[in-house]
Amino acid sequence: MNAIALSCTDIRVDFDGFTAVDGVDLTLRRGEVHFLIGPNGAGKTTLVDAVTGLVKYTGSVVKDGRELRGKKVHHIARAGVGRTFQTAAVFENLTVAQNLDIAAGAARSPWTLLRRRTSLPAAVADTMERIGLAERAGAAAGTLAHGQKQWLEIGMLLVGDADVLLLDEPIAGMGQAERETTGRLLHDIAAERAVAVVEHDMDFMRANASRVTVLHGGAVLAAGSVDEVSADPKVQEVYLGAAEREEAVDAAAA
Amino acid sequence: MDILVGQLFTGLSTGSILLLAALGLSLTFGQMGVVNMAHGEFIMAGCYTAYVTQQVVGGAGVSLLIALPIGFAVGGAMGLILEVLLIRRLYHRPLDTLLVTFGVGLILQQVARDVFGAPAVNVTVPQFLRGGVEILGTTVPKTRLFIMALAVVAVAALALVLRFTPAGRRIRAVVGNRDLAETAGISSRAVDAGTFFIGSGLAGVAGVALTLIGSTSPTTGQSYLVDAFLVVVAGGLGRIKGAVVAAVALGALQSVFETYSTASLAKVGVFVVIVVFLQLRPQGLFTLRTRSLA
Amino acid sequence: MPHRPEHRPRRAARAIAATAALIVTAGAAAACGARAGEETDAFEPCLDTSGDTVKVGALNSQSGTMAISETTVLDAILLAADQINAAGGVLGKQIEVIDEDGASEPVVFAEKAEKLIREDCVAAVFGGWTSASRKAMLPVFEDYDSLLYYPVQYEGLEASENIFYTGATTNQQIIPALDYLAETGVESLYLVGSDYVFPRTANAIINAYAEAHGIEILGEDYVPLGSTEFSTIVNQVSAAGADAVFNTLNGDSNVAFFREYANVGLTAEQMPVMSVSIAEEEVGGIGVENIVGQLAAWNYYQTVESEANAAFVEAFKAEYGADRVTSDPMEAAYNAVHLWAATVEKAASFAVDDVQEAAGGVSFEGPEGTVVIDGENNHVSKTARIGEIRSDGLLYTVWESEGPIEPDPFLDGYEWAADLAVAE
Amino acid sequence: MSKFWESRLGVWSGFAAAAAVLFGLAPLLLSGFRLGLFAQFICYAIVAVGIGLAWGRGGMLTLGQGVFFGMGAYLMAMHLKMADAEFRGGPGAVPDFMELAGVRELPAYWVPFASPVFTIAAIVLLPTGLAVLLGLAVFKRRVKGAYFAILSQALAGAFAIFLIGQQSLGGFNGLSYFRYFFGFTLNDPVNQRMLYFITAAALLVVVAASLQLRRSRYGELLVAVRDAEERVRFLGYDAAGVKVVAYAVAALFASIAGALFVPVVGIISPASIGIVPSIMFLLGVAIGGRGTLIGPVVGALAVAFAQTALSEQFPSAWTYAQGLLFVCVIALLPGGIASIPAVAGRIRVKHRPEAVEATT
Repeated sequence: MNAIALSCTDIRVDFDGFTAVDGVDLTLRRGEVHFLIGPNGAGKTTLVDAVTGLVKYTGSVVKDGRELRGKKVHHIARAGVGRTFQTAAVFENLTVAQNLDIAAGAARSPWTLLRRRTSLPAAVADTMERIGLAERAGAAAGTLAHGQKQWLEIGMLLVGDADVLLLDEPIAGMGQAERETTGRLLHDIAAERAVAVVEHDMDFMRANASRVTVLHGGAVLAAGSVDEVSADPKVQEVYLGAAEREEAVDAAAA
Repeated sequence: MDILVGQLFTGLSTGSILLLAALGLSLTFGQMGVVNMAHGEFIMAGCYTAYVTQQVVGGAGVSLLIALPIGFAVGGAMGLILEVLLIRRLYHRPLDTLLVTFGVGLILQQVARDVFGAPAVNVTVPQFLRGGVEILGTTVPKTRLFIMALAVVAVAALALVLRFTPAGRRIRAVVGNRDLAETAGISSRAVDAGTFFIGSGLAGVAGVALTLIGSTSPTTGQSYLVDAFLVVVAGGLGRIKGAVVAAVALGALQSVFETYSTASLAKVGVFVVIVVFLQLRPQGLFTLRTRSLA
Repeated sequence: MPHRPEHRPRRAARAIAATAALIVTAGAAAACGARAGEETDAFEPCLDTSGDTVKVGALNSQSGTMAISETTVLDAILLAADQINAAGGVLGKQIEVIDEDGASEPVVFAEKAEKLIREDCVAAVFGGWTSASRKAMLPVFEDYDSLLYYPVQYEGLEASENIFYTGATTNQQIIPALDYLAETGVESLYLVGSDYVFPRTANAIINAYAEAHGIEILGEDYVPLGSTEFSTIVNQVSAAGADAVFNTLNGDSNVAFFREYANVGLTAEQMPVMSVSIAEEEVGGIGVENIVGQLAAWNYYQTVESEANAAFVEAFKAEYGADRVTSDPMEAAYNAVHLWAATVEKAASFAVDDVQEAAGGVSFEGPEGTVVIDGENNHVSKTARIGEIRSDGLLYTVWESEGPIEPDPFLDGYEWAADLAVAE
Repeated sequence: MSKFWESRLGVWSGFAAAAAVLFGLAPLLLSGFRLGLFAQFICYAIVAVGIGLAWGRGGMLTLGQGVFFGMGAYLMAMHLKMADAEFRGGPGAVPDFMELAGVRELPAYWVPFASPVFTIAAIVLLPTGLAVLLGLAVFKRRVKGAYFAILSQALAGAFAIFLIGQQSLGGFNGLSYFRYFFGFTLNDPVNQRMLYFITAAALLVVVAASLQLRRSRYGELLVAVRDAEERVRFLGYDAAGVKVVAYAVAALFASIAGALFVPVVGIISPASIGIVPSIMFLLGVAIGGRGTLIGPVVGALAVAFAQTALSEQFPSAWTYAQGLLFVCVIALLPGGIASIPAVAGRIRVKHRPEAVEATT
């Protein structure tokens, strides 16, 4: 078994009487790509919001022996928990290099901040290679293709030394080739980190998951390996049914 | 006891004026996120509507009653024009909307100055609103009672429209989730224009009512604007309930401060209270919970 | 911005160093001005009297909140200048009025005053309304040794050699009003005012007067300028039950105050209100029925019965329309232009020093009665009048002082005013 | 073109050109009166540089810069009044306006302003400190956007009302009638020119400081916070802290401008710092180009100049012009004058294919 990077116990999020996350336990381990799946409203993103300090919750999140509950967003981030958003949140008016440089510098002193960047930190250059954007270093992030933005956002977490990565639908809107690249990237970075992925795409999940947790109605429906979860009749009933309904909604929206 | 009742009524009447001025804003700012700095000038337009109506119609009582719907129409029409010509193009730039509408307000003030002249004009208060009524030992001016009643009617009407008419349901749908409403076949453009019409119309009504209290000059509306915005901010975005509670609370607060110090210091005091309050509840009294990040 | 991971020198730091160097050089080049206490070179007035016209300035707010009041003053100034020109001008020269907009902002008043003096080279400037605008202009007129004629009643406590004050000071308006109230048996007062300098000073004087004359002050309230929310204050006034209210509210606030006052059932018989800044124009806005019987203290009303006033009102209406009314500050501005012309004629010179020298004792038969410049303090003697608002919306004199009252801006002639304290 | 101005040579030549205009051309061409006016305009430009940083780069629409401008101005004015009183009546003398109002005893909080060092320290520290406190209170609670704008505006209103009520600060009239500036007679033309040089130098320093901030890593971070505040927070930065710095720097600039405004113009009163003057500070910034370094300076100078020139000719037209400028520039040209070349380029590109379509 791999080393535990983050353990969540009995997470509960309440919005004015509506319980969005209802007593979820979750353990993320280094070296694993851990998928969180479930129908819309299952509480996946809310769970990520809770862990990263965006919404209040009860329960406990422990990383490296430190309790994270009650800490501010930026303190949790500095503790090494990084996240991405459903719509890639990069700084569109800054270049790729600037985006990464900012992500690398949360620990910089005020004095360093007030001076100009005289050279590019090595970590930034390495990460650009890793996410395949070295050639676009000087381009404004706003001009990147959709998938490239997602990679950049992941790169920003890498360069910031996050060792627990929570990725919210990283392949939304990507083509097949891009998905495969992203999948390889996930395994590459998971080598020394714990990666959690919120995703709808079943094929992508099957191809890349080391471990899966299925959420439904704010609670854990099933957890285990891809095969174990796929074989679970509760999952088949709830999840596939919901997925069909969602597809119907998607079709209506389009 | 008398003092307390007097306090209660001054608080309520100050609050009802604030509420009338803020109600339209709670719709346009609260529900649409548009900071309309020309809202004060729509109020001013309502004041002049009352004045012109009285000049034309004559009888103070009749003209006041006629002026209320006309004021609504005038304010609403100005809001509609503003929305279609400018604000529609700026929905994704709320701060720019603020500055643009401030410019519109400047222009409207100068137009009023050029049309009606710089000196303040006066609307005669109808006979049936002159004098006061004895309530629990204090004399409450009838004009104040009228404004309180008007505020209640305006809030009730707005609530009913939003809740029970198809147009109101569309407005709430668009506020709740713009994209979803669009997919459900609601034209958010038409709804935005409609919302703005109603919100600005309410400013016109407020203007008509204000002529009962003071005189009308090109800068009349400006003096109510900041207070009205504070009411919406303190009440919480998108909540008419919040605007009502905040308006009455701020009115009472102002009145209490005024009793124990001067009106000037009371204004400063109210501001300090609001800033401290926002420390405790940054989203205002009542909030619409959403999960969105923006 | 293209990214170039190269070493860059700290340019901005060098730019700062360069700027610092510039300051030092600039400082060194310029640092030879007069120190405190040293004589500075006097400003050379650029007034040109060689032609057949003489320039004067009119500095009033033509835009902003004060435009309402101040444009009427400009009208009166232009009327007076026209009359003087029609009668042959001053020292044979036609007056050319250069009008500037003070924009209701003290800073703009100071700026435009400097422009009128230094660029337009005017012989004198007429205008200003708020004390803030006068205080802003005062150093300009002193520094460039020029003349300002200020036509509005004000709070006193000032006497600049470069300003002629043709409106009332406190002993020509507030003290007569208090005398009148005391005469009619008022033993307690409630003070209501806008929050600025005139009401604060007026109320300080009233407090001192009250103490010396056994009048009780039951309350003192201030509202922000332009405020229209009076329910709390009127409630307090009503509860206090004073014999009279002394009102130093400004402009639009009066409308809201008197409406509220009448609506809670207070009347002139029960609790009269003495106002010091209500003119005919406001009466219309308040609604006559709300204010009938109330009192106002001024030096001039349109209804003053005198030949000079009849002529003034007629000329004004002929020029600007029959529906216009004349007011105290307009009359004071009208007087100011005539007083300046008379002083210049007496001095036989437009030079500031000569005008200052000749000013004492110069008189003019104004609409309010004879006004005479006091050479000691540059104010004028004025007749005080208490007016009552009648149902036709006009003010009628119910009491007037026996002849003009000598100006006493520092209230030196009143023992009880020796220790006047305005600030709390 | 733009690359040149970013290069070392460009920056140096830019500063050299500005210095040549400010220190050489302007004093040579302008009369004493116009030079004084120009110094006044420069004060507005200094405020504009700060707003450009907070609003243009940081996205904080501060509608309350009048508060900090006013603080700097009143602090300086208090010192000048104290120095004046001391010169006339010896140490501990009461300033003239208080004496007239019947105040015999100097209020305790005035006493330290007899010291020039204390005054300068106060001008630098007090507004900056207030901005830090307010900024922490507001930004930590994630009050932003329109909320922040409205609060800052209400702050300006409340501050003006508060000052009007303070008779020991001159009340509604404010403070005026200053004779000496750090021992120099203010009505001496030579000293007035000196004062102009100091003001112009302050502008250059402020622009240089702003340039350094913009080009530093902090400057990039500030833009990042403006565009995606949550993202920055999730990268481990205290986004509120980042905003507070820019807000405080803008406050400091406004305070410096206010402190210079007082000896240059000779008066400070609540009328110069309330809600409307505070919004007017923004007009020049918007016109010049809020996101650029020089745009706010040029815009503020142009607006002040236009106001003086136009209002001499047509007083009421100026109000229309102001209103229209707000509407047109912000609605149609949000990048201000500085963005005209870029916009023109885009229009040319956009129009070509349409033209082709029209002819076929």
